[in-house]
Amino acid sequence: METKCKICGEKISVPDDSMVGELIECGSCGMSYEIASIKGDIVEIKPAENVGEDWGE
Amino acid sequence: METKCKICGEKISVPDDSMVGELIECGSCGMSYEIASIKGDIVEIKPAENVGEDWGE
Amino acid sequence: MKVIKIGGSILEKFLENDNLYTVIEELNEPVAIVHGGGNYLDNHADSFNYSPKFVTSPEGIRSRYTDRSTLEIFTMVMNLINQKIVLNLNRHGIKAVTLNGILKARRKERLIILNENNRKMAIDGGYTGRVEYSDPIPVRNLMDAGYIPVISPVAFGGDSCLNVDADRAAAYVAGSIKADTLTFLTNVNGLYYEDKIIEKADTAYIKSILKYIGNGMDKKLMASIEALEMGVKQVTISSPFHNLENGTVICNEL
Amino acid sequence: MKVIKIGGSILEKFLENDNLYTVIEELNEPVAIVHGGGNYLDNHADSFNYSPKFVTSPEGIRSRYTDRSTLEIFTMVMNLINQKIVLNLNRHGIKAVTLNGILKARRKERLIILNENNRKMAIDGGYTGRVEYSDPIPVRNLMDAGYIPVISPVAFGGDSCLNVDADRAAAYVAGSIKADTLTFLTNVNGLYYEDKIIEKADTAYIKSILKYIGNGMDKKLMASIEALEMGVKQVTISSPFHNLENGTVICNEL
Ligand SMILES: [Zn+2]
Ligand SMILES: [Zn+2]
Repeated sequence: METKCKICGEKISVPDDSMVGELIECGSCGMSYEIASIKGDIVEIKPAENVGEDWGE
Repeated sequence: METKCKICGEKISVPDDSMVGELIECGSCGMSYEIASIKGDIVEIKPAENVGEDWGE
Repeated sequence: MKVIKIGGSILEKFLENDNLYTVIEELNEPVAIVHGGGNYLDNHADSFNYSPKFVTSPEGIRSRYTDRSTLEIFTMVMNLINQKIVLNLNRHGIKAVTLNGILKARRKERLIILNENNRKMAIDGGYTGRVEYSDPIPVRNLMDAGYIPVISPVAFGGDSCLNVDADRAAAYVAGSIKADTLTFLTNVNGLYYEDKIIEKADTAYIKSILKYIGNGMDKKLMASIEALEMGVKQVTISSPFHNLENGTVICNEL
Repeated sequence: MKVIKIGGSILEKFLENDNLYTVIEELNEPVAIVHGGGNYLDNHADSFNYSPKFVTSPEGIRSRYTDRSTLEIFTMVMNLINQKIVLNLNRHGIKAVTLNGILKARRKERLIILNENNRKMAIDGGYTGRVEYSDPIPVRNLMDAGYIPVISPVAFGGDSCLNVDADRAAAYVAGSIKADTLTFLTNVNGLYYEDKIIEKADTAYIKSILKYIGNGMDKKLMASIEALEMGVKQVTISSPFHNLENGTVICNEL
C-alpha cells in the first residue's frame, strides 16, 4: 500500500500488514504521520502528535 | 459433660458437642464462662469477658 | 464547623450521580466528611476478588468478619471510596483532600458470635476496633485553610490498621474538633419512632427509646449520644434529597 | 523543609523491616514524603488479582499500561502503601498522616509504543498523566503543625484519577513548597557516571550527561532539574543505608 506526504507530496510506502495507529515517516521530508484509517488500499494519514515520555509509576 | 461453677460451686451441664470458645452460664448464680479446653470429659472454663458490640463497617 | 457522615446506599448514589457537591454548596461553613462503605465493598465484592465473611451476633445481627485478608481489601476499598469523593468534589471546584491516619482505636480482642450449634461462642476479634481518639489538629488545620478533609473509617490500633464503624468515627471527629453540628446523611429523612418522625429530641429521650430502634439507626443514635457528650452542639439525621434543615435534631438538652 | 521520595525496592524494604522511622529521626526539620510503588504492585500482583499489562516504548522501555481496571487497582494499592507508611511512622511515635488529592496532572491522550510488528504505533494514553501542579497549602499547613504529610503518586486530571510518576510528583511537591532539599532515596548511594560516583553537580552538567544515564536514574535526574527550576535549593540522591549526607548533591549552580 502507499499514501502521499501532505507536505512534500512524495509517495510514502505502507507495509501491507499495517494497522491504524501505526506511525510512518516521509522518506523525503521526514514528516511523521499516524495512520488514521485503512479502507481497502486507501490509507488515510494525519500528522503524528509529538508525544513525550510520561508513563506514570 | 459437665463442669463446676467457680463462684457458687453448682454443676453446669455442657452439651457433648460443645467447642472451645463456647459460652456457658451457671444456672444457679448466673455467672458466664467461656470453655477454655475440652480434654476427654474434662471441661475447663474461664470467666467470660464482657464484650460489647463493635463490628466496624 | 460541621462534620458530615455519608455511608450506605446514599454514598453509592452520590458516587454514581456525582452530586455530593450540591450538598456541600448548600452549606456556608467549614466542613469535614467521614465516609463509610461497607455496602459498597459488599456490592462490589466480585470486582475486588473478595469473598465476604460474616458472623452472627447473639442478637442475630450479621456482621462482617474482618480477618487479615479482609482488612487489606477493606482498607484499599475505603481509600478508593475516599479518592472518588475527593475527585467528585474537586471536579466541581470544591477544595477537598484525603486525610487519613488521625484515628486511633482499640482492637477488639474477642467477638461473641452464634456458632453452627446456635450457641454463643467467643472467637478472635479479627481486625475491628472501637474508635477512642481522633486527632483534631490536622482536621482543624485543613478546615481553617478552606479545605474539606475527607476521612475513611480506618484507624490505627494494636500495631495494625483496624476496620472501625464510620458512625462512631464521625462522632469522634466531630467531638474532637468541637463541631457545631454532626450530620448523618441517610436514605430516610430522619428518625422514625412509633410511625412518626421525631423532629427534635434530647439525649435522655433518645436513650429511653434506643432499644426499640432497628439496627443501623440505633448505631447512629449511639454515635450521636457520644458526639454530644464530647461537646458537639447538635446532631442531625436527615436525607440529602429532602431539605437538610428537616430531619431529626438531637441535642444534649432541648 | 525537606521532601523525601521513596520508591522501588527501598520502599519494599522499609515496609518489610519497619525502619523508615530511623531515617526520619535523623532529620531535624519538617518533612513531607512522596512514595512510589510500581514495583510493589507488580511484585504483589497475584494477591490483588491484577494482571500487569505492559507496553514497550520505541526506545525499548517496558512500562505499565494503565487501562481503566489497572487504574482502580493502582490507586488502591498506592493508598495501601501510603497507609502502611503512615502506620509504620505512627507506631514509632512519629506524627504522619495520609494527604492525597493535592496533585493535578494532564492526562496523556496518546502513547507511542512498538506493536507486534515492531513498528511504532500511537495508542490511547490510558490513565497516566504528567504532573502539572501540586497544591502547597495543605502540605505546608500540616508540616507547620508538626505532621509529615505522606503523598501518593495519584493525581487528578481530565475528570479522572491518573497514575503519575512519583519522582516527578515529588519534584512538584518540593517545588510548590519551595523545599530546601528534595531527597531521592534509592538502593544505590548516588549517581554513578563513568564508573565513579558524582558527589556534587550543577544542572548544566546533569543535562550534559543525561543521555548516558540508564533508565530509572535518568527519570530522577529529569525530576531533579524540574525541582531545582521550581526553586528547590538542592536535590540529593542517596541510599538510606549509607550516610544520608553522602550521595549525590545537585544544585542550580555550584
Ligand atoms: Zn514529505
Ligand atoms: Zn454459679
